[in-house]
Amino acid sequence: MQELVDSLVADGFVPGGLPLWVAYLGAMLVFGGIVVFVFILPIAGITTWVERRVAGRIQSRIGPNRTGPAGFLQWLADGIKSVLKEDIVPSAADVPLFKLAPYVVMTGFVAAFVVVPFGGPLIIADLNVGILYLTAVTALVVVGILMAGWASNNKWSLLGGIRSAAQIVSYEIPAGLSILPVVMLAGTLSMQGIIGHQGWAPWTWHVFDNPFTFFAFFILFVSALAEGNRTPFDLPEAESELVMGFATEYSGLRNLLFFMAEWGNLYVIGAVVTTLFLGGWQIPLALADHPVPRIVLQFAIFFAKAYFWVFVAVWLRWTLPRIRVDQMMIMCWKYLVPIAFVNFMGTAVWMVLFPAGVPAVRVLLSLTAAGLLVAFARRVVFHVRRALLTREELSFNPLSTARVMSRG
Amino acid sequence: MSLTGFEVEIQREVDGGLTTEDMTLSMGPQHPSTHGVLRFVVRADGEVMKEAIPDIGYLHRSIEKISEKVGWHGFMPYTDRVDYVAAMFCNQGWAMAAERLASIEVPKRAEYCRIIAAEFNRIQSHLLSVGSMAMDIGAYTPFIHTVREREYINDLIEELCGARLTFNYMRIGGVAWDIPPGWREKALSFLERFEPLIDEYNALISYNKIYTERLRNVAAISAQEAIDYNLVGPNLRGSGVRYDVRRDLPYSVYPELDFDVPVGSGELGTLGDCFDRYMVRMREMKESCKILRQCLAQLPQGPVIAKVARNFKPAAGDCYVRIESARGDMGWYVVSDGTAFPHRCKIRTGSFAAMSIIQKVSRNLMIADLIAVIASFDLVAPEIDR
Amino acid sequence: MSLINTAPEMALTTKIDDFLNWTRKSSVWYMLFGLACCAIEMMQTGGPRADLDRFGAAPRATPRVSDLIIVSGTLTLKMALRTKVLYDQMPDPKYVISMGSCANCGGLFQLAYSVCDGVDKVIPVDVYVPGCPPRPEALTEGLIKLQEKIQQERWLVRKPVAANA
Amino acid sequence: MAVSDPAAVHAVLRSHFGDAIGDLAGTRPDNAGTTVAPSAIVEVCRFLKTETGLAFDCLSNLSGVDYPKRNIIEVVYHLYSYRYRHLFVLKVEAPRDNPAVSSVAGVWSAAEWQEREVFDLLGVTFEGHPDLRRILMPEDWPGHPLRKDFVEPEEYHGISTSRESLLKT
Repeated sequence: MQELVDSLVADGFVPGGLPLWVAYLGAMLVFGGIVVFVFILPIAGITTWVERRVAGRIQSRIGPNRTGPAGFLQWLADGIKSVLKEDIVPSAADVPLFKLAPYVVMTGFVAAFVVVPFGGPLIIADLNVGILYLTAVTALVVVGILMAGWASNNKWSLLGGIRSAAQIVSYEIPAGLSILPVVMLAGTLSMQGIIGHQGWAPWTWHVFDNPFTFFAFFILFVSALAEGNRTPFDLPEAESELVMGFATEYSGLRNLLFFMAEWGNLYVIGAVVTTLFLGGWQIPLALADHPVPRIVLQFAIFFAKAYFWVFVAVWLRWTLPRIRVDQMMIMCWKYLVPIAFVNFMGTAVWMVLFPAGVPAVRVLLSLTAAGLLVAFARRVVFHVRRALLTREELSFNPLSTARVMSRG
Repeated sequence: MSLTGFEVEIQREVDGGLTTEDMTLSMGPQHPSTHGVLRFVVRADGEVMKEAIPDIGYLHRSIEKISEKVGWHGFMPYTDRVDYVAAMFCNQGWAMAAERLASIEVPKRAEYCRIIAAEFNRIQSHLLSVGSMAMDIGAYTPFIHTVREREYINDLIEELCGARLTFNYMRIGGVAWDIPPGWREKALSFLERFEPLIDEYNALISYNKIYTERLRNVAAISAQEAIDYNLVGPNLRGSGVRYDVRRDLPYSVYPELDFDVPVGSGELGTLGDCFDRYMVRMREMKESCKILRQCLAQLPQGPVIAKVARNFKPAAGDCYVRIESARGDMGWYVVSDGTAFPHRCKIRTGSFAAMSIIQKVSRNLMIADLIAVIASFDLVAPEIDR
Repeated sequence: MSLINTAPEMALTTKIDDFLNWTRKSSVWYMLFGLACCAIEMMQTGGPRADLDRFGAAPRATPRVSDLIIVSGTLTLKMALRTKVLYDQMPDPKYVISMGSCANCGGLFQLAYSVCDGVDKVIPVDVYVPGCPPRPEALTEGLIKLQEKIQQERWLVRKPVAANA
Repeated sequence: MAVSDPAAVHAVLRSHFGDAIGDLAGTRPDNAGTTVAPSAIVEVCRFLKTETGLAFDCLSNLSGVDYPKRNIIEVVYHLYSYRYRHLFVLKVEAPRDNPAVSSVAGVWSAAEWQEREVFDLLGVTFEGHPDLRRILMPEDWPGHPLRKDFVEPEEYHGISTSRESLLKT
């Protein structure tokens, strides 16, 4: 970033006499704007489309398919429509807080992208406290949600806000404790540094470094889901219980901001677990010599890894029921926190005992993971084939409109 | 008996410790989980409810009054709307009441047609109940899957009587249409496919850890309590009372059929908790499949409707017909004064009784539990309000 | 917004209108508002066979984010007052589909003492779907009709929609 | 020893309550029963519930019927015993202009809501009921709709209750 501006100044692109800090600020605004509008908003939007299409498939439906190819532009229609809707502020609401809340949530979510390494050099700022910064700004979301819940002056919203506060604050602890092993292994808090400590090959990833990090990875993912208010932890907006929780009274653009943050957060979750545990954007060096294809490839591999976890989150959402608020707390404090702590201590001990790591354990863990994936894939294939078989059997009724309507 | 964490909190408050202000929430009439238009006034202390007071009548369509205006035959379509999820039973209840008052003998084949239609309807109703239960717990997909299966039963019933939801299939003295040719095979092929699906639902949702944790030990109702509040059907059987009108006050051709009456056993928690009520419905679907197979095999030949006067005037008198609807023992108290119009028709329904017990069982539950309780009772709003 | 209905009619403004209408019609979020029998058919319509989600119509729990309220079933007088409140809580532009005979005119329950004969006595209705209850295909047709109606709206240009459209 | 025959049940009641019990009516098991004096209904019900051999532990149905010609409102109790699987019907006749019957909500909890419904729709006052208020109709609804002489109000909160037929010219 700084280098970019410096080189621009050196090349004379920046008018002389302009203070250097203005150039920096301008560059940041431009680059930030590009990231927000070209990457963050579309990624949140497209995730909604993916979610609806995947949900459709899971539920033997089709999902949106009228807007653009396979309904791809659905998110655009939803977004623009929401922006154009009437903006209602309830008369009993605490107006300034009510109006501010979505932006606080949005700030927390967008600020997280500052340290997300999209690939090779593609990072807005490689802070030396990167992962610490990330946990800090994502926790800002809870302030916004609590504000929304309180300011709406609606009891469902309030309950949702309180649930969210309890949930996010609690799950920060297992999440933090699961990040620590990685930080210890890499010896740095910087996102690029953590990725740099891993290689492209699965057995060099942190997740397979030792048995403790293997579990830490899953705890981090579960805690991240809880912080992102995703099923089975979607209590703050539990539709069947709290109508829409903290967002009940929000309409139009403000509601859109909440939901953009939710879906965008999914990508942040995926990016964080990819960075910390799954080797980030690392690719074999032999693949690409020239910087441009290399960066593209790195971006693609990072995006694919991160988006896989977005898909997993979507898939969990449409499979699992929701847990109750006391069970959620029990799960956090009685199970996740102690296990995460054991992982943390265990990793420390492991590092003392085997400073260079144990290659056999790494390979074994990688193979275990591969085995799990294969077993799972076989199950998926089995179910898909059976579903196709029953679909043929189903068309027994000449009166049935099923075949006509499911076309398209 | 030791108190759980939240009960300790409440006890401390009762003892005069830290006092907090209760929150009064109005849940409904438009709320995603109220299954139509019910309303609960919830008095809650944070997440824990002190009390949930039901408020009903948002779907009171004065069906009982209409029965006095439209005549015996004319009331049949209205009975569909008493319980639109299981309309066949209401048809049957009304037809049986009129037949009993006028001492009409129903042809055997008609009785079988009625049972076949009704049992399909029971599967349909239980499917909706099971699915919406899962939806209320937060799993949306099982609901859509049950809706998918309902569509196939809808197809079958549509071919039988021409309607998808409000069937109006039965007539006083029999049924409107005979079973069409080829229908039997379709019904059997559906059953062939549907029975394994019940196990699949069990695998997908019933024994899901989160799901069972949400349902077990929630709102357990003892058998004594259930009888006192006149719970019926799966709600009563969930509490361990082996009572089924089809078996204990047999009507129609049920005595000729062989089926079990599943009851709750408290397999995962307390007897009579939400999970027991849920599982009873799951198992009843299997029993219905069994009944349907027998009916389809034994279906006799003959007419499907007895000769009934167009201007139907049963003798003066009253009768109380009880049938086992999907929501349990449905009572039809019909008074005739010998004219072409019924004098009074009172429909006693399972949901009404289940609704009245909610205030009692909802004490000290959490708000999320209330949703599970409502869903586990399988409430259908018009059946409560009529 | 002073822009509404003030801009002159030009190719550009009509194009913008068309685009905005396209977004509105492609994303008709309906409120989960099941009243009676028709609510079951509404669920079936959202189910796998008819799948309203294909048209971008997703169910929403709160009136604040809904564009469409499908009045599915008998509206009693006790509920009519609530329905009006719900309708008022929805943000503009908002649409109403009256589903089934009861919501259209009282239907079978015109004889009843406690039933409001038609939802149009309480809130304005855009599309009436006949049937008791309407089949999922009928409700889908109703939604498509509503989409056609939305597509003809003019927001920037003051030009009345042709009466026969 | 179960007393399942309606005639036998009636005889037991007669021997206990004497004149408060009317004649045995009804021929089938589902409508065989007797009338009871309004003042005695709670004792009769409690007796039927607790007496060994009768054990009517369930109030299956409680309904009201308006008989304008006889100028009475009849409250009908359909009792059922889960223990012995037998039924019995009790009927209480109350004057039409000011119907009042003692509440059996203390005997069976199921009666509480059913009595509220009868109060709401037919205007029978149940004395001793813990919470007697309207249940189905709104609080401000005029009259009791299931009475035969009920007249539908012209409008409710500004919503007219009739609709012009399009078929009329």
